[in-house]
Amino acid sequence: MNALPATRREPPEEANYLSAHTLRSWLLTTDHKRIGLLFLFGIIGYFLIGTAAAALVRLDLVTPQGDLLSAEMYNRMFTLHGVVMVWFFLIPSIPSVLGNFVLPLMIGARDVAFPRLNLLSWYLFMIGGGVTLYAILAGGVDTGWTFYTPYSTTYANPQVVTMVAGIFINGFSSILTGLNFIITTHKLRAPGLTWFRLPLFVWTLYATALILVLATPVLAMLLLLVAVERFWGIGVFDPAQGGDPILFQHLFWFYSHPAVYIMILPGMGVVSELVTCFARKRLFGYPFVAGASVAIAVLGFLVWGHHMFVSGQSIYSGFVFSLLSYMVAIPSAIKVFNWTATLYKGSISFETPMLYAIGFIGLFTAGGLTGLMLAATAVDVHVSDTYFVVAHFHYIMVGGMVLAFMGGLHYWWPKITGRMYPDLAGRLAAVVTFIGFNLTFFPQFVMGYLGMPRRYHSYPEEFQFYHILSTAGASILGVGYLLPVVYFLWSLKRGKRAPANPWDARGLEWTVASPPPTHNFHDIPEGIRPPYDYPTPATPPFTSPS
Amino acid sequence: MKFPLLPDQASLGAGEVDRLMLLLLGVTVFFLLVTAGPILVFCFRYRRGNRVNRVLDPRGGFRLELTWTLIPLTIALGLFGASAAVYFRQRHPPEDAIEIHVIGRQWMWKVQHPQGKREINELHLPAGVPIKLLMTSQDVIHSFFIPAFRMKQDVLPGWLTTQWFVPTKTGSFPLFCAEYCGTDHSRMVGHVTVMPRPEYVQWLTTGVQEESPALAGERRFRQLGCSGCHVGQSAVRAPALNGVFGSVVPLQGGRTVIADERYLRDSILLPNKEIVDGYAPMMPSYQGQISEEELLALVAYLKSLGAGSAGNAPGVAAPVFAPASRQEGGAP
Amino acid sequence: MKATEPTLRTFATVWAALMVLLALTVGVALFDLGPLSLAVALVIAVTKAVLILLVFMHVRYGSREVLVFAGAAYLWLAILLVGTFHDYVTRNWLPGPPAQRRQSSGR
Amino acid sequence: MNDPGTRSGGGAEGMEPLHSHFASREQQREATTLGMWLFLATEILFFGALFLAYAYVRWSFPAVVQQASRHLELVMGTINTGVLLTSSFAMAVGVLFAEQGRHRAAAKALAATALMGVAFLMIKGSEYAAVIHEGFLPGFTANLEPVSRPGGGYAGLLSEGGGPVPGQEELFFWLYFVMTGIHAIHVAIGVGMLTLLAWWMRKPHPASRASLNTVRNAGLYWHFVDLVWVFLFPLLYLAGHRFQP
Repeated sequence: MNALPATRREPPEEANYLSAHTLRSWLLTTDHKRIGLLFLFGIIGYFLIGTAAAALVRLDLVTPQGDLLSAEMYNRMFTLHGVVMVWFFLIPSIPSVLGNFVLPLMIGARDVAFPRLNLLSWYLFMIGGGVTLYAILAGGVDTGWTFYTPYSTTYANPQVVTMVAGIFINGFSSILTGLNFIITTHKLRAPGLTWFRLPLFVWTLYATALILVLATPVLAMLLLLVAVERFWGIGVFDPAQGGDPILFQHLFWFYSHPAVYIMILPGMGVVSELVTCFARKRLFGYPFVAGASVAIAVLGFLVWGHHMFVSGQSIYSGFVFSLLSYMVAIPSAIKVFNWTATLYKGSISFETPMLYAIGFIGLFTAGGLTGLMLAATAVDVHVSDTYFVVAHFHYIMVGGMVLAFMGGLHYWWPKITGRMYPDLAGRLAAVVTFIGFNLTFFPQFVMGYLGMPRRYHSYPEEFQFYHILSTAGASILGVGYLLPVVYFLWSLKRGKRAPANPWDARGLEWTVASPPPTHNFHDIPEGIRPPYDYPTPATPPFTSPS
Repeated sequence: MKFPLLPDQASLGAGEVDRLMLLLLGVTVFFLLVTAGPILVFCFRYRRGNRVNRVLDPRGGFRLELTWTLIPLTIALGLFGASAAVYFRQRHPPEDAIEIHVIGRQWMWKVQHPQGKREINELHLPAGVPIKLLMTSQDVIHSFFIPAFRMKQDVLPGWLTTQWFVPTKTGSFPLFCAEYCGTDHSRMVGHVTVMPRPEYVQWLTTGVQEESPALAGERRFRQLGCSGCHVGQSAVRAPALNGVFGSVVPLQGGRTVIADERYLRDSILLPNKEIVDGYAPMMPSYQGQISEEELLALVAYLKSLGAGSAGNAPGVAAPVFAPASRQEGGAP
Repeated sequence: MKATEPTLRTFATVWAALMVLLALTVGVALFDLGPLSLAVALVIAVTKAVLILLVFMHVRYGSREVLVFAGAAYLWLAILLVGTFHDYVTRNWLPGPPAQRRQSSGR
Repeated sequence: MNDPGTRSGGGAEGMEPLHSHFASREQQREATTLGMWLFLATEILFFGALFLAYAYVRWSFPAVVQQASRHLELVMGTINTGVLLTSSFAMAVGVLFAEQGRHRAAAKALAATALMGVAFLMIKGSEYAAVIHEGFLPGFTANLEPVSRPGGGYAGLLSEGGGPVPGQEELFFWLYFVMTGIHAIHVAIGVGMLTLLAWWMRKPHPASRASLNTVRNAGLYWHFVDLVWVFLFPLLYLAGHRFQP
């Protein structure tokens, strides 16, 4: 994404944030839009590494005895897939790429509250990624992305400390992004832009930032304790000393369950934007959807024990966590119902972002409901640590988060690059991704309930049929991911030049040119309209309780 | 290539879990219909350019929100109640269950029956009799998982976990390790063979005769010198162990704990973790001197000491615990 | 919220109070109060912390948002501690059948 | 800090250059203070995980924690707490002077705070030496040779007096070294920051690099470090009663 040569027949662009092309203007930028792009390059790279590891795992699982990889290499691959996807793609992607780019524009600010910390966040992300890559190249880690002790502290190979250091550094990148978003949303809103006139994407980014700031430090300390225990040989997780491996799991899941809400909440925000724009209609029940976002962030901190029903945790804690896990499902249900109601009596068009949004709603609902099955302690005893769980969280992560990220990327692509992508190719990619995804992960539900355990390099023959289906689906899904890369790159050179508001959407980010000028707004916008006030026949003006 | 949808229901609990799963599946299908259905209809009916009445009545928003909050809430509470009941039964082993010792170590399962017979990666069970597994690990966390019984429980190093089931269907069912435990995690598998009861009794007598864990435990009890303090009128004041299993033990600092297998095991390895009220913490730790098998054998021996029987085993002092006045109700 | 800005004198009095509390907590800890000793030590520590938070860290003179942010952090710490400890406290409430939980004959 | 985008005015205001993307100094001050408080929230949870580990050890081995806590240097610990509380007082005074525009006095107060921080670290160092000398460093004997631990049992501590046998005390001393170690690192960072600020503030020209917000944030950070010690001290040093009647 370097130079943007003005082709002969198009008029020369007036100066925008992409005009300066020196290396220094990219590596020392404090412009939130450029930092968003820098993050985009980063996560695309890590996404490719993670997908490559997934492809190797899926290919290896085609045969029951697992001929492609040795057991040791297989373990390293699924650990690599887990670590890279969770910390270097799912958590940073929507907040750091789309959020960094769009949040200041949406609230009428010139930049985030602490631009230099924003750049530091990118550097920490890249350094953390570099250290993790070094750990992978220097032999890799075979503990799984969960690093359960005492395996990770006493039995795993020596690279664990390097990878733990990489994730530790990357954690601070998340904290800085979260801190930046909270202060920006609190302090830099344009005058007249009250909380209940903010677009939904800002609400979900705010809720995500709350989790980023409040959960990541516990992970940082946990990883520090793992490293200390590996060096010192003594630690509070070592059962021989009277330590407790379940204490590790408590601290780990205290971070990791809110982390899955870090991954899904921004996706919900993007879908709220897409559904309202392409149905040309106000969001149904705006205060409830906004409240549900924050409710998910807060309740998300109370439910981590449902990962530990069979881990030796007390039965009575199991009841408490199971009940709270059912409670956290309610706000998600409210959101899905409100999206459905938004579509009622709208005038719906099916550009690419809308296809991704509808795909998201369907798959996220399915993923969320299988979550209800896992929250039921009795069923979880049978399906915990099987492919049922793998299918559940991939439905949420890939079916939910990745589709929403793709939808958001297509929706704001004209604003980011000033170029339109070919919509027909986009729709094809969306449909291919949807089909590939379902073929990959639905058989895993069935296989999981049959008892196929997770992280198995070789498995009994009766599961082979489902594994072959899943690998076939994975190849289609791979095609579905490659298509956008092709036409996005194509659009940079020969895409139609994008107008300021290609989708005729409401929102402050569409009032500036695309690509936007370096300082976003010539003068801070006044007279803020209520969010999503699309003109629909005979609709009285929406009076939001501001 | 047969492709079953449900694993065999080979234990009493399996049917219950499957019924609960079908209930949850029903709820999932219901909610999918209630959301995906209207979405597809709206997308078709209200597609752009389709001339249809789009005048919107903005009233009724709050009532609608309330309905689709309360209905999922009640369904969720119902589901929680249903699964909690089944889970409570899943984790309540009956007292008369046959206790089989299971030890997980990196990449194999070692099983020992109460009569002493040992097995590796194999588990032979009588049909129709409640079985309770007493499990611990020698190195990392494993998980003893039998899909046909719908039962799984992590096996922790330094901790004793239990799971129980009543095998009903005879035959051979796969056994897996479900918690990632290293390179050959996927080779830590085996088979559970359920046999009619007489066949099981006959099977127990075949093969090499091993000493039963309780007897081995008693031998080890004397070898390690435990009897020096805990038996008879010895100079050192230590709680007598007759009938200790299952009783409520008052600890220093006012807490009480039920003397279950875990408490007995912890008292041997980590004696100063739960010190009995009124006794000095002077018991040496046997960490590193006792293997997991011997530990389970000692626990079995201690449980055989007058557990439930009123009389004292010859030569074992009367149970000596804190004054009866410190009575608390039985644990909830 | 005391509106007036803190003066040197306020800081000095708070400092003196902290010193007294320090002496108090060390003094109390010399004697064996059983489970009470932990409670007393924590109460004194919390009072010292609140003093530092309100006066030295200007929470009392700053905007309400600062109070919300600081409070949220401690609330989340409480969630972590309580959420983990209801596992440890109830882990030994064994589900054994009633017969198994009979009382052993006392001395 | 002054980067190209700042518009710095004269006088006390000079101490607070306004960055371009903020509408007013008031907005900038609130934003930086809130930002610092959020950072302190992450620190609270960062130490919080350690306090959870402490709570686990104390819940599981109450007798051991009481026994082992008596082997910590109570006198040094008390002095250290006094030093840190006084440094917190000096820090608050420093921020007060900075807000009143009295640069020289503020620089002296900050320097005093940094000095007390150094004193705290030195006392802490000698305390570590004393504890290690008595052989309580987990995994090592008195003269620092590593001990091969079959399962955490090393001769060292307490077994001669018939007290609880080693194994779990290592956990308490492990916690002691990890908690106070991480706290000491935070104190060291604070001392470094404060000496830098004191150096920058001693000459009161408008474009001085130490803006008022930085001094305020340094104050918040230092008070937080003191806050952590306020909880560490009783939990570690005063766990076991010392006075044998």
